[in-house]
Amino acid sequence: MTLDNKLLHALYRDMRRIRSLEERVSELFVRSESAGSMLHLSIGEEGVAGIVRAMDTQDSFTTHHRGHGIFVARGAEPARMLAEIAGKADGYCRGKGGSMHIADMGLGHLGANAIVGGGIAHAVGAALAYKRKKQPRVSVAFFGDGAMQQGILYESMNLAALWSLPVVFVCINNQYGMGTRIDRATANIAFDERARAFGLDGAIVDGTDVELVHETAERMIGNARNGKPGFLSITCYRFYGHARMDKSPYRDAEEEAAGRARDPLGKARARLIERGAKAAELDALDAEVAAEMDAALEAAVKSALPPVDTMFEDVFGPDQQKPTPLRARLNAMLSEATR
Amino acid sequence: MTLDNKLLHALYRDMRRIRSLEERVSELFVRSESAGSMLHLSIGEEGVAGIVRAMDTQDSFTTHHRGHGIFVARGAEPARMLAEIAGKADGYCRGKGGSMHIADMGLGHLGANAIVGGGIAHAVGAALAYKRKKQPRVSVAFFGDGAMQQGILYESMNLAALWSLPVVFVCINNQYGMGTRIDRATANIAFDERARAFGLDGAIVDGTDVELVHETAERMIGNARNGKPGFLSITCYRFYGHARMDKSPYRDAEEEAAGRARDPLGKARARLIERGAKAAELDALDAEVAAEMDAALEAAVKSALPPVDTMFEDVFGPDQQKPTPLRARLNAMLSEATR
Amino acid sequence: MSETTYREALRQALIDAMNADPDIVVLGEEVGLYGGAYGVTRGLIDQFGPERILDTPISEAAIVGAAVGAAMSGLRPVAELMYVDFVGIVMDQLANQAAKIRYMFGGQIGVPMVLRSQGGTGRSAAAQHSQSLEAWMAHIPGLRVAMPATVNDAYHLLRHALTLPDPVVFLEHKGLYVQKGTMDPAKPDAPWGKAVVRRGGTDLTIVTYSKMVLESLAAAEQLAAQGVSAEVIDLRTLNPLDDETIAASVRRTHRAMVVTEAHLTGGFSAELSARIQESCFDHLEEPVARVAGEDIPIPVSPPLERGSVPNAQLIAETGLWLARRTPPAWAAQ
Amino acid sequence: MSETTYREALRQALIDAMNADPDIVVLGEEVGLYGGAYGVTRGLIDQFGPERILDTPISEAAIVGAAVGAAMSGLRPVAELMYVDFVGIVMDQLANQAAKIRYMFGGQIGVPMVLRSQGGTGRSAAAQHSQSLEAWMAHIPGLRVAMPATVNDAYHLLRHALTLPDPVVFLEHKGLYVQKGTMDPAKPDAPWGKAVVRRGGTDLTIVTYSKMVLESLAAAEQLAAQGVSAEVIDLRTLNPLDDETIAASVRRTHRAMVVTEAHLTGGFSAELSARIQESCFDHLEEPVARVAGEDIPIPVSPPLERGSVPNAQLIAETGLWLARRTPPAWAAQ
Ligand SMILES: Cc1ncc(C[n+]2csc(CCOP(=O)(O)OP(=O)(O)O)c2C)c(N)n1
Ligand SMILES: Cc1ncc(C[n+]2csc(CCOP(=O)(O)OP(=O)(O)O)c2C)c(N)n1
Ligand SMILES: [Mg+2]
Ligand SMILES: [Mg+2]
Repeated sequence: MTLDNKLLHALYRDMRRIRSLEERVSELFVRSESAGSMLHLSIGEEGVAGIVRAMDTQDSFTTHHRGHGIFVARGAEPARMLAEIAGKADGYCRGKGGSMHIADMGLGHLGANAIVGGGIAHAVGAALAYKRKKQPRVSVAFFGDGAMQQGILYESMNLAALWSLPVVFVCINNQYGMGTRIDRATANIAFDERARAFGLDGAIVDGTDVELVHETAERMIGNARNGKPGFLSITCYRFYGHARMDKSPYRDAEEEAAGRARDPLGKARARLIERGAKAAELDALDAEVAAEMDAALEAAVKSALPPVDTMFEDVFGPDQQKPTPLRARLNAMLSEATR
Repeated sequence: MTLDNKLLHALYRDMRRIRSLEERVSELFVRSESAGSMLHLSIGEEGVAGIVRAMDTQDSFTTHHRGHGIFVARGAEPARMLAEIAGKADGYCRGKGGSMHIADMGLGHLGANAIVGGGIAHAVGAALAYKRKKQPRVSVAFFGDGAMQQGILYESMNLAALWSLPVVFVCINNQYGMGTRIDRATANIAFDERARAFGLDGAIVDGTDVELVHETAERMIGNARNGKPGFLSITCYRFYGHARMDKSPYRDAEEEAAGRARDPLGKARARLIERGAKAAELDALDAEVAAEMDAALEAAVKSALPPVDTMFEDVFGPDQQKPTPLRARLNAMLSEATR
Repeated sequence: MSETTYREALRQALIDAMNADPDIVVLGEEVGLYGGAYGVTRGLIDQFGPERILDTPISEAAIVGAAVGAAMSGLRPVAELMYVDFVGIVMDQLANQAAKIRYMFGGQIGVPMVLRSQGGTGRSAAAQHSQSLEAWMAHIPGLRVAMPATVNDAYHLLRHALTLPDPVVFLEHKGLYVQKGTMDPAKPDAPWGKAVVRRGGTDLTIVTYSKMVLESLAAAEQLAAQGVSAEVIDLRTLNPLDDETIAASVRRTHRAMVVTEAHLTGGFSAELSARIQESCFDHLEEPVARVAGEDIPIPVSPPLERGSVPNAQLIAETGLWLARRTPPAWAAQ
Repeated sequence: MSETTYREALRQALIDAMNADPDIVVLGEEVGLYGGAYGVTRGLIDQFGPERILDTPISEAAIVGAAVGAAMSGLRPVAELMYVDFVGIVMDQLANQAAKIRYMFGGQIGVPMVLRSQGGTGRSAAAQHSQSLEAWMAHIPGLRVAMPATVNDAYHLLRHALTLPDPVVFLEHKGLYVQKGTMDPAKPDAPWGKAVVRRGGTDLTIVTYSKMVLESLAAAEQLAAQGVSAEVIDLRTLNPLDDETIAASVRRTHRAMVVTEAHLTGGFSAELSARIQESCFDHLEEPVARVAGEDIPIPVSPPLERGSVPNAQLIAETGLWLARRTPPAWAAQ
């Protein structure tokens, strides 16, 4: 395989793993094994793999509530992800955070966030730390188009440009914030203009062309490493509803059909075949990924729920005073023994 | 007098009244008659008069903490302003708000605000009301360059552009936010680019040229009235310290001298004389204004302090349940009479 | 008079209020086309049009700020904050602006607006989508705070809030939307600001609000079976707060328990406990007990989430103990 | 050991901490060139340079958000919020992010940062620059809250806060900066989390913190002159909260008063009152009295501003009454 075939092949694999994982997340819900229904699938946004592969291992990132795909591309263990989404003890966060709060310091995942725009400034702060410690690291803030209307994004861009921080702001523009199409949320969707107005590099690329995404991200992450922060928006389409319960009644079938036709995975596959890859070999890859994800799903389902008393752990650091459980308070007040 | 001489003459008078009032605010403090020392003088920013004269009587506005000048230009009664700044009963807010919270619904002053950026969205909301009620009114949000780094400004601009609201955002760029010169607060001071990126008209003009300010403001307010909101930044210089206690040690004498040379009032006076006005007649005007402001100052000093019990009024609307004073609570608990 | 749900009662209140007052507008994220994240505004955009039902971008600070300005300019906005957990983004506009404008401006003008939001646990929505933050708002002079527990209150408290001259924070509970009950548009359970005794009792007074009213009533049922007669008071509004009804009850029962879903420390349960001992000190047989949420962020895992907030059983166990019948299994020996 | 001011003690704590820990950085508005709105960071930029003392734009949400991210990445940021009144802009970053990250992420990482701010009345700074909002922070699990009253505590509590693995909200009082006192860098008044009895007494316990400690001590002096021996407890930190010291005292004096500058309703005074009656019910001769700020926004006019918060005279009058000596002139007849 030529070098860029190798790359595209790797990216295809990443994207397939994302979609395959998200399908299992959906299944987890259908089997009522998920912790709640606030599950946001990144199907249609697999192009993020191009950005993640452009990051170095020591780089870090924060994500929004729709961050499963990004973390899968980064190398997450599907079983631990699904266990967390199921609220199990084996999950990345011991079942305390769930789908919207997956994090893993080992892989530089500074955390998914359930507050739109909530994690953006954290990446800026991480970049500040890298600069201060003279580490050649970059932090990437991933967020959706909805966060483009949150003020903290502009405060963060301004700080990044003012301080020349190694940070890249990545907007995953899937055209929707819940039921609101982007053109109903803003008068000017040329988001790159905003970034430039704040002194950043800015670019908008087709998020379904994972090679283009990768190439642009490599340039921007490289510039960021040299103190020139940037903003990248990748244009894609949210294939399904906002969360597991949403059937998207606010958009029509034609639009959805057209949107789903803009498929990063399909496009990559077609390209690989054009470049001589065999359909059979790709099918084999898909099957292998499916088997991996099926195993992860079963492992998550089998994983135990956390003991209820663990809820009092992790509020404060180790060896710090813990919160007093309510029953202990009532005992101190009402029990003849302790009163 | 030719028409534009008439206009410039009127603007000169407005600007003289602003400066003259601010000098009395300073005197109020020196005589320790002011309520506190958080007094922000708009000397050097008198060019705002050009914007205020471009507003119609039914238009409204909000200001930042440095709003005295704007309100004077709008036709405020100096005695009531100074009384408020002194925390007196005759003040615009009965001595409850003070310098940073002067408001007057009669003149469309929706309020000064002590939170940087705090009043900007209020103007957007007023504009929303005018549009909904089909009233041909415009609301103007005045704020300082420091507010250009507050996220709520961009959320507000986005709403205004998205909904085509009759609002104009006015940045009084006096180069400083307390001790921070604007180039230490942002990487790109071309603020008009930000406005355009959010879908607004944007302009930056020399704030010391009051005629230019007026002409630009007239155009923008006119466009806003027709549903095309805008952003106008007027460039000027903060002649004195941030508040009454600040001696500006963070900037050098040369810079200050150069900044104070950029005097909107002096420039207007020179222009009037060029155009044939007599120095004597302008001196007479100045003296008349000085006398007016001296009288206002004495009136404010003579005005009574509000009775302490008025502090329990105005928390909620008339005929609504009032807060219970602490002494009444203690009485209910401890007095044999009521217990 | 009709059987309906808490959600529908809220929806009907908005419809009736908007028909009665043309100055009412609704603005917030997903309130229009989507019909509201929890369906409260479903269909309103078809009925009242996009000029009165405004879908907004995800800009909470500007949404509330714009509502404040609109309220000062002749409209009566109902701003919807999708989750009360997001109030941290708007506390400046709420507590420094909406709440203080009338006062700072010497009474010249008020800010007649309603901020609707919802809170509470029950959906495994995790730490940033499950909180009960009423204590923040109830601490700020100038804000009214309503927290309906019943279908009829959902209707009447919202209708009344939409007639007040001041800002009202109207907090719903995500676990109550599907709750069924009777709504009588002609007859509120009580006037605004008055608490309602949802169940009479003689041995113990339980003071609560919002969803914990249901848990407390279920607990009172269990207590009755064990010979303890518990009175359950639903506050309905935290501001105004009906001290009289609480004091009158505790002076009869001589025992008081306060129940909230919110974290115990610094929660409104503390204010209620403090006021009860202030007004009823000579009448109390036992200290005022607080049964409240644990002092921990809300965990996502269902058993942990459930364990972090009070339920009928815990309330009943505590009540039985407070009434000096059997101590619970978890009592220290 | 030296005589200095509260402001200088805070400044010295920052200097000593920064010399001891190279990962500490200070960021905020005017903390560098200007030296801090209240002078606490004066000269630090010359000593530590602009890499460690960062002047920021007026972007509170991003400042705190960046501090959170930096704290997760190896730094120990001290973010300064010029007035606690602005916390409404950063409550999301503080309460939903900084406070919950360790928990939501299952203990993987903490957020070792300090948010310094100042509050309180005394400068005619009006409703948006004079508040005491500690109740908001003290209600949130995951946040520590320190409120020093003395010069030595200003130094030691800040030093200790800068060694903790969790976010600490460090609240100063604008009226204390010029306060003089003795600072002994070698000797804290007590360990972190322990309250200090500032004055011993036998008839009455006054529980308070921050500037109200001074007013309470002055009141205790007046009370002594009238034969009432008041014990004054300075909490120093609201989280951790030292219940033991409070309970031990009240069990001796049988009378308790809680004093705060913050508004009474929903203030931390409620939590203290509730806990005292929970732990000392059988020992109380009188209900726990709260002397707190009025439930009104802070007015700018000096006499009104003064009248809106407690002072030594009001505390003494209430203490005298609570001790069942003479009722005050304003007592209902
Ligand atoms: C501050 C805040 N406001 C609102 C919400 C509710 N909410 C969750 S996701 C979402 C839409 C976000 O859209 P976008 O940023 O485009 O992300 P996407 O869901 O499309 O991936 C909204 C409004 C939230 N979680 N946080
Ligand atoms: C939200 C907020 N942050 C900080 C402050 C403190 N502060 C008051 S004025 C000011 C500088 C504002 O600069 P600018 O907006 O340029 O207005 P100017 O004072 O120059 O007129 C600051 C930081 C505040 N009042 N509100
Ligand atoms: Mg989107
Ligand atoms: Mg300025």
